[in-house]
Amino acid sequence: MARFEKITLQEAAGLINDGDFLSFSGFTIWRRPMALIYELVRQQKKDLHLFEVNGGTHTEVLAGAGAIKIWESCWVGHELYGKLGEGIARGQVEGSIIVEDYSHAQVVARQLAGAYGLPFFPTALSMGTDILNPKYDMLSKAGLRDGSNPKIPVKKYDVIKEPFFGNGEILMMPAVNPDWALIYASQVGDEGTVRVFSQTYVDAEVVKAADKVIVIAEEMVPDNYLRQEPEKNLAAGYAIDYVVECPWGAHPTGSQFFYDVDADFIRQFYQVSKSKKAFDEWADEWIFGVSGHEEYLDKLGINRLQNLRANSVLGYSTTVKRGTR
Amino acid sequence: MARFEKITLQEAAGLINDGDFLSFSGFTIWRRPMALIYELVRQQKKDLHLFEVNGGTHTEVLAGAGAIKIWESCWVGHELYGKLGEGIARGQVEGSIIVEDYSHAQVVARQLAGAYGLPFFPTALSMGTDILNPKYDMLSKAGLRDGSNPKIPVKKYDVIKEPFFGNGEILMMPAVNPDWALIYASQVGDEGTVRVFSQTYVDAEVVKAADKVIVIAEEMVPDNYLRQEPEKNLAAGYAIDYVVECPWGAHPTGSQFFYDVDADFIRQFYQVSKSKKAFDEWADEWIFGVSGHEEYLDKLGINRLQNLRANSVLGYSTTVKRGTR
Amino acid sequence: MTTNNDYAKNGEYKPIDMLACAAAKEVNDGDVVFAGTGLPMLAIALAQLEQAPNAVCIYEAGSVDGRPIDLPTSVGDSRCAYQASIAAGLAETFYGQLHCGYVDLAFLGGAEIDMYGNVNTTVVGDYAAPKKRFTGSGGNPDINSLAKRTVFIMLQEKRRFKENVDYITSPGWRIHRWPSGEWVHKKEVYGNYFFGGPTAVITNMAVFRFDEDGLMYLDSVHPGYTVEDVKENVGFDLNVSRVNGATSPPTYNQLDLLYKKVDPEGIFLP
Amino acid sequence: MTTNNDYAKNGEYKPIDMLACAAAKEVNDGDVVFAGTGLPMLAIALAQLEQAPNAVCIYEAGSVDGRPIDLPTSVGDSRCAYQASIAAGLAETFYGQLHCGYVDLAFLGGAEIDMYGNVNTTVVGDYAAPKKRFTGSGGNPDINSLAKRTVFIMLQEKRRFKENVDYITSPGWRIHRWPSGEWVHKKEVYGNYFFGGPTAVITNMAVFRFDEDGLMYLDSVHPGYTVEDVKENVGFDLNVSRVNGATSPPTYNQLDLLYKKVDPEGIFLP
Repeated sequence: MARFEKITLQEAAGLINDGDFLSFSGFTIWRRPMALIYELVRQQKKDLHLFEVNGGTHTEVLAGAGAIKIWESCWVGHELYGKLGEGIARGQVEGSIIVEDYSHAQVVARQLAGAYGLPFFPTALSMGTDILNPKYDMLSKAGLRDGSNPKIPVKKYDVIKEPFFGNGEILMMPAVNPDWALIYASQVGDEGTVRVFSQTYVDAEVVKAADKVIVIAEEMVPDNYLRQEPEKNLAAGYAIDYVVECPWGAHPTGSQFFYDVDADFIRQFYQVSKSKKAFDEWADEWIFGVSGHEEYLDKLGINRLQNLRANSVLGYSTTVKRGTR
Repeated sequence: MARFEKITLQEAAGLINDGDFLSFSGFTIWRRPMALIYELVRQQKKDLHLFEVNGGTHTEVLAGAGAIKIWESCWVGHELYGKLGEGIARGQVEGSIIVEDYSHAQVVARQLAGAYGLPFFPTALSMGTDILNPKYDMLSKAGLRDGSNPKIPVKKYDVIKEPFFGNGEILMMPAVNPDWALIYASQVGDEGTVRVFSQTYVDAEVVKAADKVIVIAEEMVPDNYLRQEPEKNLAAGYAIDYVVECPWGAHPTGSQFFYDVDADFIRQFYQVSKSKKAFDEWADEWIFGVSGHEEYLDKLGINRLQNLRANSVLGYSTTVKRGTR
Repeated sequence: MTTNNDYAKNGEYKPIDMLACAAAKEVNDGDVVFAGTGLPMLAIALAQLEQAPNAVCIYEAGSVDGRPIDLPTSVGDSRCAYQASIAAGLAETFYGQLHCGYVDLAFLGGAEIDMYGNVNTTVVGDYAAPKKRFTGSGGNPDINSLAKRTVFIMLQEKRRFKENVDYITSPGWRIHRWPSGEWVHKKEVYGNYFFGGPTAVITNMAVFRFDEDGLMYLDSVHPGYTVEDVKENVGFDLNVSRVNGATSPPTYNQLDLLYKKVDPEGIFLP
Repeated sequence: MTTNNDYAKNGEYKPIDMLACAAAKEVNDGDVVFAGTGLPMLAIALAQLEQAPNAVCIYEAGSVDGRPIDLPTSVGDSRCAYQASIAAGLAETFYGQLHCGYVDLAFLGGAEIDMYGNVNTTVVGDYAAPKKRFTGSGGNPDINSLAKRTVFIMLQEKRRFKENVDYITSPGWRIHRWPSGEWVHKKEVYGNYFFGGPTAVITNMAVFRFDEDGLMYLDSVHPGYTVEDVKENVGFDLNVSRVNGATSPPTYNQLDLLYKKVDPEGIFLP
């Protein structure tokens, strides 16, 4: 067990090479490592290979910046604040991004196998769908299932006859073990114990499945505190490699018990995500136009952020306007 | 979702038929549904088929009573308070109990598959051991792998060539789905939410894998209370079928944050478990000699039980004498 | 005298209200419901306030039987986990609950549907060179795979009710057995994992159900629409022989619940 | 002058103290250790107090990096979870930690061992008609399967160090490939899951290690015993060509820690 190294956002992004295989904490517009995503764009990373459950704003920031070469997932959008993943959609339609589709639970099957060190995970979920249509295996079409990349299985899936109960055929999904897990966590202890609040999504599996783990932490706290309720923790210190302390690091996505989703920000982003030109202008303002995370926060301003602050009992903002009434 | 039914220990045991396939909460000498086990013996159940992780005092009570026909597990003993599972050992040596051995993690693999509704679970753990020696497949030897019992897979295990990464062969363990899960839980809510304290063992998987679930609860509490920290709960109300409120229901095994293991009781039991005659005398006193759980507690007496009471901060007794000093 | 349980009249409710109320009726008391974001949330919340107080809702992001006091905007929202029985992650909801076999009813959406209940939420056109990309599957096909009953909530448009959907994202009653591609009944592919399939499609115009052969038929038409209106908005030859009259409109009580209790902030109800 | 780091003299310590201290030395600082009940607990606790303050201990019942302030009597004990980093269950420890590949060192016991490090904790005699039943495998073979290094702690008796163990519960360096039964190197069976294997056996008399071919050899003999003593208590032809002198006895400091800090209640140390 090497103790994690505390680094800066710039250093964290600097560890990622063009072409690296990334996975993320969170779900759609919740607990995404946004500050690190921005920094990856600032450092102009290219040809990234993404594997994730339901994607979200972070995916679209990378897509808009032209940083993605392969996207393996099942969904992308901004929930209520942006119906589609416009950048991924544009990439797929134009052919600049190789999109490999799964069902959500098939993504989870691959991550569970990766996390548990299993070569595959069986599932009956989403059999009979075009996800399994061999014509639509895009990594195979791109010649990437030739075994030369150990991170890409030679088959998208397999179907085997179950040998124990005469239950017929079942699907098997290969493990996924990305190079990096980029994690936003609610709390990290001084010895590296990781905790997230509310639903845990696949955060634990993403941590375990990756070769290396970078955590951006909303706050760092004494490990002793986290160890008083060890059943609430997600990962032990030896499972993580780098930590960046980064308050508001998930903005504009939400972080339960810290702040709510910045709906207006995402709505605006969704609009600009519809064209390369509009995205570039937006990025000039919000990514390249600020020197880093602190300037980004300054630009957002205290009143905007305060409005997103979670009510400490409920875990979400009770002041932010969400609907039309 | 049918809401659980609140019943008595006698009614709970009455639901179990001779020959039924049972599984249990807990681990060795911790959180075993002992009050229900005693009642099964009192009602003279026979030919039971057990599937469990590391067995313990409950296994040995059933073995001593001659209630077990098939024991599928990986370990039995009383930890520091009784080195061996004498009843199971005697049954195996005499041939009165069919013992099917696995490794601990293979048992867990079977339970995970059962809990997740998967037909099997892959594992690299304990390959190359005599557990997989076909000569030692005792259910097969007994002619029980002919497919006539849907709860017994036609093969003990399978080995397949992993099709995705050229990783060679891997073991696959069949799912297990017992008729019953007999669970001791720390707390059950009035709507059936289940919580256990400290390590969770395989309690969640045992609940999910079984067709029907009986929970004996140390205490019943408002569901609202348990729902304040939903990340600490083990099962939702719809997953359980019957509840018995039964304080001290795990004695002599321990229940973290309620009471410690009754080491003296188990040491004494271990001695009597070494012969059928001694066991019968012990059972006459402690099982048949009391009308039920309340009389059993009366017989133990308040001072003995108070000494086992867990310190509410530490979760275990700080007054019970554990060692030689 | 108008009581709360009287039906509202045409013009007193919006199409989305009708949709939510018709969908809510599909929930039986005690159902374990696995629902997606949006209208499904309104439907399950309304049902819990009316005929199904013991229905339980699972959201894929990790909450089981949550009791939001503020309507969630997504299944990942912490509002979903408020007073939940369990808050965990996707492994728990997809495998520990859904694959385990607990789920009675799925409440899902879709962009396109065919007469077998196959749903597309992925692309328009050939997948290998699509004209348009939607969000993708999300948990839709997973939840639909193993729920005993699935109710789809959709917009009624001809281009959405198609002879063949461009891509089968979510499995209906007739599907392909991959990798061979045979076109067979869902039962053939799922074997012992065949628990059921789509039982209803609810749109802004009508309620559709599926017959014994897994073919969609028109069950009831919402007030203000005719069978012909519906047929004109369906791209395949719709079986209208079993039409069962008009769908009951929302009651005043339901509208009250929807606007005052379920979605007072106007998140999904404008 | 006697300092705390001086070695205790023969007679000033018990065989079990020697065992615990010799075992503790196997822990490197920062190791992720997966340990069983009993002596392994003493060894890891002692190591953490001495050369390996950053070693982390996993117990199979569900605790990761616990910091017991009272010695646990079993891995299921709530004492294991005190100030743990994670308290969960067996799925987490066996699959989320061990199978995931995090474990550096396994600390295990055994009833019988052969020259390849195969260990029996299951039966005496033919398994199908055994003379005696032990407890069974527990997590021993699992932990041993994927730990990078395994240290076995055992009693030195001729009947325990056998040419062939009656039943291979826990896999050494040469094992059978089942179901065919071929006798091969562990590497052949485990493939990409081959991370290592038994590296030491520590008894009340000596320390044994394994050579490049996975064969056990005598490494050091505890004070008070000779190579001959050891050979007489081993049932196979033991390689003594690499003996490396005497095992260092416990230091006064170690004895102090063992009796005053690690096991003051006398749970494992009489």
